Amino acid sequence: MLRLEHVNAGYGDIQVLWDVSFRVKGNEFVVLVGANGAGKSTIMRVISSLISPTSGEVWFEDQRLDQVPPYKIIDLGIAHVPEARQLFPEMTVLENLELGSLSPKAKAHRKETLKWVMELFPRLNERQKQLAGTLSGGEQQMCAIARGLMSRPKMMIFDEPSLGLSPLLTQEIFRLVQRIHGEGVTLLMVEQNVKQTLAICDRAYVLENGRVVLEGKGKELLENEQVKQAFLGI
Amino acid sequence: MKPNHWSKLIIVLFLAIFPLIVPSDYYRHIFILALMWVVIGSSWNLLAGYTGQVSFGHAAFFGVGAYTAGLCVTKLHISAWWGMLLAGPVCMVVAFFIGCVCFRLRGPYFNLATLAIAEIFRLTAIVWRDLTEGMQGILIMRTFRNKTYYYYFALILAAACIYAIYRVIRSKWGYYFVAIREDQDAAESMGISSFRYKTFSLLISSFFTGLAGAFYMNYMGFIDPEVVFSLYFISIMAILVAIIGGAGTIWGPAVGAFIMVLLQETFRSSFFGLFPKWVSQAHVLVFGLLVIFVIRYMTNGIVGDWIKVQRLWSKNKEQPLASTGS
Amino acid sequence: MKKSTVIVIALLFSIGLFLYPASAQEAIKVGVILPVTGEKAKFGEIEKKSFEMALEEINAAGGINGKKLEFIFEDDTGRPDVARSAAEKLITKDQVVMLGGGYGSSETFAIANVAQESGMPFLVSTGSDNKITEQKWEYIFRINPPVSDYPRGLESFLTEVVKPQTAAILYENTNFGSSGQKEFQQTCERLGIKVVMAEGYQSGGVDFKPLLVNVKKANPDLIYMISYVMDASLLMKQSMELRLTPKVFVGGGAGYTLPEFQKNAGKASDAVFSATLWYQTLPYPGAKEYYDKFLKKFGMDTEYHGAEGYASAYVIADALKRAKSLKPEDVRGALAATDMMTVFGPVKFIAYDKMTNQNKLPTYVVQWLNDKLELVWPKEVASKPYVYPIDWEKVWK
Amino acid sequence: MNFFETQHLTKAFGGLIAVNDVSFQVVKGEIHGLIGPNGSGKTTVFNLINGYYPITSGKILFEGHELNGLPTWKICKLGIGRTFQVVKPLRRMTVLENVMCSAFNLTTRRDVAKEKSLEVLEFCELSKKQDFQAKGLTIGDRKRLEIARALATGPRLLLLDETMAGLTPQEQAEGVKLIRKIRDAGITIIIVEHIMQVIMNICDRILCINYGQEIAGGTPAEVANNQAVIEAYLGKE
Amino acid sequence: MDVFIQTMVSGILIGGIYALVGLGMTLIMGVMRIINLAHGQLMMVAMYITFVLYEYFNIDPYFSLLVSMPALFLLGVLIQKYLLNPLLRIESIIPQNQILMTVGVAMVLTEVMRFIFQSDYKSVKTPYSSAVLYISSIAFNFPMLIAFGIAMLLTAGLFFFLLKTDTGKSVRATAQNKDAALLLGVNAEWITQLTYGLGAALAAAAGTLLLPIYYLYPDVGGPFTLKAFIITVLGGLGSTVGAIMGGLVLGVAESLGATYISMALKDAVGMVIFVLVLVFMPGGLKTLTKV
Repeated sequence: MLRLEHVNAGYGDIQVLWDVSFRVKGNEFVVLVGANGAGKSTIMRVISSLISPTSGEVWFEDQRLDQVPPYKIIDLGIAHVPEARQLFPEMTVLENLELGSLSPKAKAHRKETLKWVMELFPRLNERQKQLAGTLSGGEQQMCAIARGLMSRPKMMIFDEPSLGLSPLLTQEIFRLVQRIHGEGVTLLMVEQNVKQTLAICDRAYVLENGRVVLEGKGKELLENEQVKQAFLGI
Repeated sequence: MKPNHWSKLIIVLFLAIFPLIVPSDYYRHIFILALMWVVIGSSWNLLAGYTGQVSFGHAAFFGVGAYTAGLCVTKLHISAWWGMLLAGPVCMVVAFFIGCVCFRLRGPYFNLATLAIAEIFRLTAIVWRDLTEGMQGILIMRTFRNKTYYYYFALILAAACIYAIYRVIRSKWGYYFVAIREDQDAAESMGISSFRYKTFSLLISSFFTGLAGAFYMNYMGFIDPEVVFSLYFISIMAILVAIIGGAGTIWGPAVGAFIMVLLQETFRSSFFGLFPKWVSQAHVLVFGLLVIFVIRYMTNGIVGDWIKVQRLWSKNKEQPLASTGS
Repeated sequence: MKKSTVIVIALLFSIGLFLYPASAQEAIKVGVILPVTGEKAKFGEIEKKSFEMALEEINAAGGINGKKLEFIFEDDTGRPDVARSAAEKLITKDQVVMLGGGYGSSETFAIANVAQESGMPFLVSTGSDNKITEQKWEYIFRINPPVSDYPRGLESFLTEVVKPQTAAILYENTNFGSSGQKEFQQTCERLGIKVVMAEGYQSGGVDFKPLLVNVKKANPDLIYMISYVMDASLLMKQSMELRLTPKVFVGGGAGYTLPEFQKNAGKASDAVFSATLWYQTLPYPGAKEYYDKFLKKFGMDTEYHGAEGYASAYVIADALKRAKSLKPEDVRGALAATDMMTVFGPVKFIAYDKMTNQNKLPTYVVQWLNDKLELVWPKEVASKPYVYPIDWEKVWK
Repeated sequence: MNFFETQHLTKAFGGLIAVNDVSFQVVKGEIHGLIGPNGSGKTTVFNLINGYYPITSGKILFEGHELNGLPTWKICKLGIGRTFQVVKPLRRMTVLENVMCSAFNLTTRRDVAKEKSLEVLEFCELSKKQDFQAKGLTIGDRKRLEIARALATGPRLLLLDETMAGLTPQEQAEGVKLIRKIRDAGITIIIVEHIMQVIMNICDRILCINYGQEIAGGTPAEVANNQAVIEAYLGKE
Repeated sequence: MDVFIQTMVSGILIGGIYALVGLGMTLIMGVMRIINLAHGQLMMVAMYITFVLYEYFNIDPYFSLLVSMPALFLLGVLIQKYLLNPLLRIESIIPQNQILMTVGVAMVLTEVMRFIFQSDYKSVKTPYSSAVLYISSIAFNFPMLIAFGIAMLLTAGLFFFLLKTDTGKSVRATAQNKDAALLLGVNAEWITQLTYGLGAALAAAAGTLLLPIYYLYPDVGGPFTLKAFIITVLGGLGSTVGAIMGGLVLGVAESLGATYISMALKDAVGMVIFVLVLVFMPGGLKTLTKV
C-alpha cells in the first residue's frame, strides 16, 4: 500500500534520512522504532509531503506522494496524527474534529463519522464544546487521533502518540490504536515506547541514525538484543 | 567580492572636489541633501541592518535634532550651530527613554511602537506651541550664502558617520550587534546583554540622525513639525534609502541615498525638462515600484546583491561572467 | 568591462550633464513654484491655470517689449525641502530672471530664503504667514495680504452689524491656521470681544462633534473657523447636526469661499459668512472677465487664489517691461516701483506694520445665500445685501 | 560547597509541571549526563540553569552563587556556557566571527579576541572552515561551532544539549573525543543526550528524569540496569 | 451631561467603522503575522470605486458595497499571491520585508489613484448625507447609524463565516497552527490569499460606508492605516472580538480625549493608548476577555 524507495531527505543542507526503504501492506500495522534523532519524524514528514526527498520515491497505491502538495495527501486517504498533537488550541473539540473532514468525500459523511468517532472516544463526546487547548494531555492525544479518523482514511500514520503521557494513559491510547486497526485501517506508527508497541504490531522496522537497520515481526524484535542496545547503549 | 579600491578612491575624490568643478548651486544643493540622507540612512542601517531592530520612527530623532538646533536660536538666543553640538546628546537621552519602552518588544510590535512614538513626538511638537511655535515653525537666518560651506559640512558629517559606523562594526560592539540580529537567544547565551547592546546601537543611531536634523535646521533655515517629524518623508524614507542601497552593508545606505535623492529630483523636474510635464507627478510612484522591485528581486539591496546586478549587466552584454561565487 | 572604468565614464558623463548649459532661448524665463502634486495640489492647480491663462494673453499682446515671456513651472509637492530644490534649480540651471508662485507658507519661506540669498526677486502670490515679509528681505515681494489682514474687512462688519460679546475660534493646526488664530484673537481683544474658546484640530478628521459639543456648551455669539474646504464642510454639517446656534458662523477665508464647500455642506453652508480677499464682482477692471474666461476655459470655478496667480503674472510682466535690464537688481527695482491695477486690486509694494514690500489691499466679507457666494460687505461694493440676524431653524429646515 | 547544584528545582508552565522537584549535584571536573525519554523535561532543566526561563521554585547554585533571577547573559559571564539542541548559528557571520562574538567576553580588543578564537577553533578542529558562512556548514560542523562558541566564552561549566543528534557514527566518535578533550582541559560538563552509546561511554555519573521527575541517578552501569529507567525507555511489558 | 452623552454616541458610532477597519487588519495579522501598512490605502481604493460608481453610474454608495468589496477582495488576493507570498521563500537581512513590501504597495496604490483622479477632494453627496435623528437633544447622524448597522452586520457575517463554515474554520486553524492545518488538507497558501482578500474587502466596506459622511483624496488612507494597527494591537493580535472592542474603545477614547483634553491631541490619544497597551498589556484586550 505504502512504499518508500531509497529515500534521502533532510532539512536544508542537513541530511537526515539515508537511503530509507520500507513498505506497509494493506491492513497491516507497522511500527518504526528508533532513538530520538534517528529520523522517524522526518520519515513522517516525507510521507506527508511536508518535506520533499532529495532522491528516492514515495508511493501510495498508484500515486507518487512526493509530487503531491501536502494539503492533498489527506484526500488520497492518509491521515497523519502529528507528533505533539498539534491541535488548534483556541478552537473547540468539535471544531477540531470537523476540520479533520474537509475533503469533499469525508465531508459528505461528516455526521455519521462524527457519531462513530464519538462512540469510540466517549470522553471527547463529553467535552465537545471545550477549547482544545484546555484538555488534558491524554484527551488532547485522543482528540488528535479522532481528528485523523474524521477523514475516513485508508491509512493512518501516528507520530509518537504516547509522548508525554503517563504509562496508564499510554496503554489506553494503544488500546484505541488497536481498535482502529481492528476497524480495517492500515496503520504506520512511530514510537519510542518499544516494548508495548512491538507487542501489538504486525511488523516493525528499527531505525538508527537515519538508516533502517533491522526489520522483522514485532514479537521477534522484542527478543532481539540489538534493539535493547540501540536504546540503552549497552 | 571585495569592492574595487580604485573605484572607491575615485568616488571619494569626486565628492571632495565636487563643488569646485560643478559651479551650479542647484547640483550642490541636491548633493547636500543626498549627503544628509547618507547620514540618516546609515544611522538607521546601524540599528536595523546591523542590529536587526527595524525602526519605523527615526523621524523622532531627526525632529528632535532639528528642534534642538532651532530652539538654540529661539529660546537660548545662540547660534543654531550650537545645535550641532547639542543635538547628538539630546537625541541620545531621548533615545534612551524610547529604548527602555521599545526594546521590551520584538518583531512587528517593535516596529509599531517606534512608529507610534514618532507620531506622538510629531503631535506634541504641533500642540506645544510655547516651546516649538507649533505649525508656525522656526525660521532662522542662515550663516552662509555660499553652498560650498554647507556642502563640505555635510560631506564631513557623512564621512564621519560612515567612518564611525565602520569602526563600530569592526569592534566588539559591531560583533555583538550582528549577533543580536542573527539570533537574540544565542547572543544572550554567549554573554551578550541584548538590551544593553540594542540600546548602544540605538544611541549611536540616534546621535547621527539628530546631527542630520540639526544640520537640516542650519541648512534649510526653516522647520516645522510636519516636515521634520514626518512619517512618510523621514521615517519611511530612511528605510527606503537603506533597503534600496542594501541594509546591513556599510556603503548600501550611501548608494541608496544618492539614488533616491537623484531619482526624486530627476522625476520632479521631468528629467530636467526633457520629458513631458506629467512625468514629474510620477516620482513617488517610481519610488513605490522600486521598493517592490528591490524587495522582490534584490532583497539585500543594490550593494548587498551587487553580484546579481553584475550578472544582469553581463547578460545584456553577452559576456560570460567569471564565476564569482560567495 | 571593469567596474572602475564604468564608474569613471559615469562620472565624466554626469559632470558633462552638470556643465551642459541651459539652451539659450529668446524667451524671458520666469520660474513659478506651486504645488501640483500632494495634498495642496487643488489650489496649486487653480493658480497654475491662472498663470498660464495670463501668460497666453500677455504673449498675444506682444510679450515683454517684443520678447516672449515664458513661465517655467516647478512642483514643490507641498514640502519645503522640495520647494528649496525647485528654487535652486530655477535660479542656477534655468537661469530665470525672477521667481513667482509660493503657495504654502512653509514652502514660500524656503523659496524666499533661497531667493533672498541669491539676490533673485521673488513675487509671492499666496504664502500668507506674516513673517514672510517681516524679515526685511529686499528681494521678496508679496501681492496677497498677510494672514493678519484677512479678517480686517470683517472687523467693521462685526462692530457695526453683529456686535458679538463672545467668540470661539476653531482652527486647523497648520501654519495658516495657527497664525490666523493668533491674529484673530488679538483682533477680538482689540474689539472687546471675549474669546471663550480657541482650539486647534488636526485637519482630516472624520468626527468634529467632540469639539463642537464644547463649543455648544460655551455658546458663543460668533464662531470663527479657519479651515480648508473639506474640514470646513464637515464642521458646518456637524454644527447643523448638533444645532449650534451662534449669531453668526464666520469662515476665515480659504475653504469657506470655495464652491466645493457649498457642494459638500449643502444647506449647512447657507448663511455662513466668510472673510475673503477677492470676489469676482468687485469693481476691479477685468475681475469678472477673468472669472468668466476661466470658467469657460477650464469648466471649473476659480476663486481668490486664482486671481492672485492671474494678477501676479501681470505684475511680473509689468515689472519686466519697465526693468532697465534683466539683471536681478534692475528687476527688483522695477518690482519695487510697481503701481498698477489688476483683477486682484491695486498693487503697490509698501512697508507697514513690521512688513516690507507688502501689497496692502482691502478685504471683504462674503456670505452664502441660496447656494451662491455673494459679496455682502462693505456695503458700497456688495453684490447682495447681507442676511442678518439669522434664524437657524428656518435656514436648516 | 558543591561546584554546581540544583535544589528542588521546579518549573510550571501554567498548569503543566515540566520540571518537578529535581535536585542534583555536579562535581568539578566530571561529565554529568542527563537522560530521559522524549519530552521528559531535560531541555527545560537547561533553560532554567541558563536563565532562559524563570524558575517557579527551588534554587540553582553555581560555585556558591545563586543563579535565580539572573539574566541569561549574566549567567554566561559567571562561567556557564551552553549549546542548543536546535543549533543557533549566527547564520550570516563567518565561523570565526561567530566564535569571536563569544571571545569578546574576555577582552574588548579585536586582535586578542581573534587570537583566542583561532585557538578555540583549532581545539575544536574547525580551523579549516573559519571563513565559511555559518549558514553553509554541515550539521556536524554546526554542532562543533556551537561548542566552539560556548568554549570561547571561557566557561567553567558547559551545558551540552544533544550535541550528537543527527550526526553520523563517525562524527559521533569524533564528538566524543572532543567532549573528553574539553573535560581534560578542566571544564566541567553537563550533557543531555539521546544516543546511549555516547552517554554511557563518556559520563561519570548520570541522572535520569521522566515526566520532569528524577527517577534514577548514579554511574552509567547503575542507571542502565535500573528497572525504572528501562521501563521509561522501553515501556512496561 | 449632554456633552458627555453626545461624546459617547459620537465615539461609539465612529468606533463601529474603526472596528471594521481593524477587523480586516487583525485577520491578516493573525494568519500571516505581518502588519499590513497598505490597509488604509486599500480602503482608499474602495472609496474611489464607490465614488466612480456614484458619480458616473448613479449607484447608491450602500449598493456599491456589492462591487467594491469583491473588487478589493480580488486585489487583495493578487497582492498576496504575487507580492507577499513569494517573499516567504526569500531570506533577507531585514526580517520584516513583508511589512516593507506593504509600504511599497501603499505608495503605488496612492500614486496610481493620484494619477487617475488627481489630488482633488472628491465626495459623494446623497440626499441622506445630513439626515439626523434626535433623541432628546442628542444627535445621531443617520448615515453614521446606517454605517454602524452595516458594520455590525458585516461583523456578524464574518463571525458566521469564521465559526460556522469549513473555510472559515480553516482560516482560524491556519492562524493557530499552520503545519497541522496543512496535514488536514488545508491549502495554506490559498488561505493566506483568501485572508488578505477578506481583510481588503472589510477595509473596502469601511471605506464605502465612510464615503457618504466623509470625503476622498489619494492620501486619505494613511491615517486609517495607523488607526487600523492601533485597534489590532489594542484588541490583541489576531483576535476578532478584540478588534471590535478595540475599534469601539479607540472611537470612544478619541472622542473623550477630544472633548475633555484637546481636539488637537485626538490622534495622540490613540497613540498613547497604543504604546501603553504594548508595554503593559502586550496581549491587548484579549487578555481581559480571553477570547
